[in-house]
Amino acid sequence: MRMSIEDQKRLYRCLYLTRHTEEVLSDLYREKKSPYKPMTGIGQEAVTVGASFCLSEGDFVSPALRELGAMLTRGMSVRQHVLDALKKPESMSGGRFSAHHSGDISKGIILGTYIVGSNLPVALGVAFSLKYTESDRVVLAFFGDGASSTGSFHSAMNCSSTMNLPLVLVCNNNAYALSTPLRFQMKTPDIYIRAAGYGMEGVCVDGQDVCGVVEAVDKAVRKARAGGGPTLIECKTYRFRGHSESHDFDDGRPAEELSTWRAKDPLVIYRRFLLSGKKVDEKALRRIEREVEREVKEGMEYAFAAPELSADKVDMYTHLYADNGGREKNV
Amino acid sequence: MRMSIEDQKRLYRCLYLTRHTEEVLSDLYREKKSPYKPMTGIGQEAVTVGASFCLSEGDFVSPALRELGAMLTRGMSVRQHVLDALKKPESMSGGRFSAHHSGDISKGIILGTYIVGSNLPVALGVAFSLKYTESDRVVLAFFGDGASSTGSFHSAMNCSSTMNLPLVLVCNNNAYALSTPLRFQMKTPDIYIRAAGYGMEGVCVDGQDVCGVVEAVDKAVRKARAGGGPTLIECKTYRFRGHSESHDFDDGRPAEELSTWRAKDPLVIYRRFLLSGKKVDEKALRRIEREVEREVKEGMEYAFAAPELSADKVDMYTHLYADNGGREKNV
Amino acid sequence: MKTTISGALRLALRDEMTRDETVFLIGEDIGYYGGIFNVTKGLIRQFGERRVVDSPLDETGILGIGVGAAISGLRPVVEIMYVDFITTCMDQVINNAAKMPWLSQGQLKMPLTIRANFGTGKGDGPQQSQCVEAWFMNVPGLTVVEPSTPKDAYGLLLGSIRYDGAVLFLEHKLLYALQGEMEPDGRALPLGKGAVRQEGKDATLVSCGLMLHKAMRAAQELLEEGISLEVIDVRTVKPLDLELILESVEKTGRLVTVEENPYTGGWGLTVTDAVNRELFGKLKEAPLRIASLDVPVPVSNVMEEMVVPNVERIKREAGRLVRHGKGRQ
Amino acid sequence: MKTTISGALRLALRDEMTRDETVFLIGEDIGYYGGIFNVTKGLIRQFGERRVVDSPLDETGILGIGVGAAISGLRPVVEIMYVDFITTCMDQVINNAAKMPWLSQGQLKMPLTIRANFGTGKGDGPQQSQCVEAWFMNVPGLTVVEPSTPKDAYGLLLGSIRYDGAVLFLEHKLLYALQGEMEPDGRALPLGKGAVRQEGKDATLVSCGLMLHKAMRAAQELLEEGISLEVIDVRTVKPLDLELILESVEKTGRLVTVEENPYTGGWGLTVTDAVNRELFGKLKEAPLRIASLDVPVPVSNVMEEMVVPNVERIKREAGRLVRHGKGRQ
Ligand SMILES: Cc1ncc(C[n+]2csc(CCOP(=O)(O)OP(=O)(O)O)c2C)c(N)n1
Ligand SMILES: Cc1ncc(C[n+]2csc(CCOP(=O)(O)OP(=O)(O)O)c2C)c(N)n1
Ligand SMILES: [Mg+2]
Ligand SMILES: [Mg+2]
Repeated sequence: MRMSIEDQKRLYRCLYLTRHTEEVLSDLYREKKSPYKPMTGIGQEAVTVGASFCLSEGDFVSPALRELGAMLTRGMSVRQHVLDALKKPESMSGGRFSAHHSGDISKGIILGTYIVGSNLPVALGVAFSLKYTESDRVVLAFFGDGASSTGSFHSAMNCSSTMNLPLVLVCNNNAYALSTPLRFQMKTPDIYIRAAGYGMEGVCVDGQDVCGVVEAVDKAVRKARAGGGPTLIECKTYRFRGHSESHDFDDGRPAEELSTWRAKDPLVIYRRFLLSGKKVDEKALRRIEREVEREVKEGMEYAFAAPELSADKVDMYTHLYADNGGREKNV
Repeated sequence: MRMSIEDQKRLYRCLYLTRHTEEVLSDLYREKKSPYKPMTGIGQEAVTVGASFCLSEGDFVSPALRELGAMLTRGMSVRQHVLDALKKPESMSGGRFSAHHSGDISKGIILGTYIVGSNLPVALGVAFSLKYTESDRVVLAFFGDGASSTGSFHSAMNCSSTMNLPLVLVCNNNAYALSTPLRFQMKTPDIYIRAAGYGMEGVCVDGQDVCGVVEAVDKAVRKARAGGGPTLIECKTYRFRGHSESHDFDDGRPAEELSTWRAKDPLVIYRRFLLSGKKVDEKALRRIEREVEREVKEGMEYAFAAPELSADKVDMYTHLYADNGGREKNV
Repeated sequence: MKTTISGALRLALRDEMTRDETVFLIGEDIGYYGGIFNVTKGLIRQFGERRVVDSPLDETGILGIGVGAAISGLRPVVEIMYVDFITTCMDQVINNAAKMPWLSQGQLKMPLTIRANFGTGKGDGPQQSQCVEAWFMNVPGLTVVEPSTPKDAYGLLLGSIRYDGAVLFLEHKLLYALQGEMEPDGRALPLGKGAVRQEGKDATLVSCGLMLHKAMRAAQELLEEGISLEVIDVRTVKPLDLELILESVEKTGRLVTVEENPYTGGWGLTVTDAVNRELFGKLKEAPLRIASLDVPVPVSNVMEEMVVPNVERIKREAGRLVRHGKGRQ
Repeated sequence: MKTTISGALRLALRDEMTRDETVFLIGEDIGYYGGIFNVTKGLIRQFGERRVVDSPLDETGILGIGVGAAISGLRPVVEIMYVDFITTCMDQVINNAAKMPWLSQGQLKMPLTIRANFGTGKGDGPQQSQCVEAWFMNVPGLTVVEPSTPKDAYGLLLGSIRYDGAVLFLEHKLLYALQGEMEPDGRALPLGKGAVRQEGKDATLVSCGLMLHKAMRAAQELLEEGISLEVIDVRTVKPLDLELILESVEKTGRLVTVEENPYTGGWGLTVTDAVNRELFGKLKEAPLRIASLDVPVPVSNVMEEMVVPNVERIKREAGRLVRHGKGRQ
């Protein structure tokens, strides 16, 4: 993908928006000012944001569990995310579902699931729809190294390859599933090598380098759009925080490991890259950051001030059944 | 494996025993003289028998759905198989379970399941036990090309490789899952190539050549025994009959395909090989065949004559719960 | 016209696929082979590989495609060959198909029909003969349908495909060949409505599927002995048409449920519970449940016959309930 | 000594692993991390990686290892992190673990314990808060255990590990921190036996797990209003100790079941059915079921609180049943 300066700034904006939103929400949680416990993708933004950045209007993204970056990049507002996080009546699900797995199909964001890996067969099905309707749209599905052990992953790989569906599978291999290091999860630390077994192309990129991620995903997206079928892209990355904000930062991870990776902060790397190109200066980036900070602040303010769910206004049964005809009881 | 002449004759015996038993049972079914509807492995005996032949006392085998050859090679008697087939009170399960999936743990045959692929995680668990108890025994698990699409296959591959378990996974890729040809099942027709993605060794052999099967499986068994972990062995083969004896021979398969493969009859091939070695002559093979035919005949006679299940003698509840204490009702 | 249940199902699929381009079929061996019980026979010739998809042997993949396609504008009819195999994709059924519309406040629709054959009678044993409705009774969001006649099979399948929520559509394998009158008129039957199959006054028999036919036979034979049973076919096991049942039991004063799944935890419990609660003090006898024994389905036909309720047993127990009270002794 | 339920579970695992070399643990994050609710904390230091196995994120693999190890001489205790995830390995549970001993006429034993946390109260929403006992009521061969005190947690876990069949051992996530007296004396409690937690004469409350504690509180508060409730903790949801329950209801004449799963299809049905059948004509009121609303578990605490029975609701409905009949209106 040839990115214009505007594109590059927009990409930086998405990265910073994601980082800043998650940091603010985490701080609030740690300071006990917010009940919302984030499971952040801090450290992994180049993957989440970079990959989503390659999509166009009408495409779909299927987030795994720490893909706020994908949601924001696809146009979900910070306000909406915080409304979801705070389980407000204005949230996407009206208090029914978690912000981590929130979806908005009008923006091409497919509702997620707590069940690790289980979003992949669903993404597969959306990709099936796209081929069925002869659309040139694509689906981008995220999953972690942990998810690669599930049967759901296997299904999505094999069916999408066999049926030649427009699906791009992006693995953020952050070296851990909760506390479990790769050595307990798989024999080799590489996941992209699984692709060959399904007759699929497998690609491995540095997940801290957003340019590399964009390049690889963009290529796969184009291929899928052109009817070339699915691609598996593994991004080597790392989460800088604990599994969730209520977990310790390390969860038993070696301190050196963490510090080595922290030195590869995707935002710092991209920022440096932009500045080195001389087309964007420090001031411009500061301006973006200031703007983002304002947007986040406003989103937070709105969402925190928004009315809480009150028991007397809860609508418990609508949409449980399509017609809902008298099924409140003994359904 | 260096096979003595005796071994070779024993191997031929197993092959012929399997073939003959299945043919007789199929004929009886088609002539409506037997209620048992076989799902034969006719055409695939080199895989089923050859692989099982590599095991020693104390090893385990986990059959898929058409692995009579494995059961017989492991020492299950024809008589027992026909008792199982006819659901007699003397059957292994006393009428509870099918002969296709019958097990006898005393002979290292693990009870199977109707659920395709589902025997693989169980075999994985038995292999886990063997490593846990520091045994040098191994587990050989069979599955078909169809089963390779299941999450169960993925689990067995990934866990056995990660945990370095003594498991040998033998795929009889007979090009069809029921009626479904490989092109609807997977992108590439090869399954052994999946192994690399799990950091496992993958091997592909001609499944009509029992010597090649034995060589490959024997090597994998030795490796597993020595603590070298699992191997995936794909055997290219073909079933000469329909999915079951109530299905048409072809199930829509192209006639030329069938005849090409029929020309590669594993028994004919091995017979020819034995004779060409000059150490075994036609007479010796005829003697084996005669013996086998007698054994099969006796087994059939015994089993057909054995008493039928009668309702008043059925023991419905034992072993459903370990102690069975008063749980006949409302359990 | 006269046709079988499998014929009626095929007509429903054909008619709805003709009418609605978004309807497609996916499953194992449903295309060129025509499905293990021939329900989809010939449809691939008519509609092509795009709309009749032979899938890999992977129920999770099949269900995933169903769920994903349903939320993105199609109306998938997925086939699980034998319902027992649904155990390999339960996550998609329970956690996604049943919940996504509710979780998204209706932003996502789930016009997904999961067809599967089920049931005893073929000697297929414990992993290919199960009767599983009861596993899903406690899963809000799912609808479970079970036709017992060609006419219902046609109308309920249309109703299921047109319904915007997830439906588990269960077809008893012994009923596929059952003949009956029906008109392929493109009319759907509403889900959740039972039907009185026979009027009577001494007791109400509530059943569905194959058991419904056994119950009918028992009722006919008991009639000759002077016992008049009202027989209700629930048609939809979840949600049950409790209104219809209560009305009937209010009249007859006695209830017998006849189900094919094991006794403990069977769906009949939902019926007896409602009846006991709503008609407390008005019942002539304690409701009686007739169900399979609490064991897996044995492969032996001798044993299977002992496990599953048969006409004799229904007759004996229902007859005893009316004559002497206390059906089971 | 005084300890929590999670402490008691840990003691049971420690004691049984010490006593019996064939007992091992496998699950996600149970080793170095100590389990999502710390139940296995420290055990890997004591017993090593051989006996406390951190598995890949793959419930099918975990269960497969459990089933395979159980039939080949070991006594696996496998952990499914949240019971909701059991939907991804239901085939192993239903078709293999529950059936293999019966299918093999006892040649194979299944000393398999499947531990999992479950339940509402943490705001974890519809795929991480489910209460799933009812899905398994209709699966012959399985045993489902649910402790509500540290003493029971210890004894029942020992009982489950020593039992030669498959046990689904469900631990309510809100109860892990519950304190109580217990002695790690190596004594197992028998499965299938309930306990009277409080004697009373006006009605029998039947419950388990977290709901048992709510039922107890409601009973205590009602006592001050002059209503005396007998409270039974079933401890094993399958099989239910119907004998104990019937005995109690025979005395009190009224029954209330309190369960956490959705109303329709809940396990309480098995209790009301048995009581209605066995005590027909002897009951003062129709049995009353109190359960969660028939919706998935919402993530919002406001909504969750509305969905799940609370002390207030139990008090109100049980009180009304005793005072005026007809608990639910
Ligand atoms: C099927 C299933 N098993 C276990 C869990 C519990 N769990 C939630 S997140 C997680 C780790 C996921 O690891 P990975 O896929 O690598 O994603 P990451 O958290 O590293 O982004 C686990 C074990 C779950 N939600 N679903
Ligand atoms: C999970 C599951 N899905 C579908 C079936 C129905 N079925 C039984 S055998 C079979 C084909 C199996 O193909 P393969 O694994 O290649 O074995 P083969 O019959 O060729 O030996 C199918 C689809 C099943 N038993 N289990
Ligand atoms: Mg990870
Ligand atoms: Mg095959």
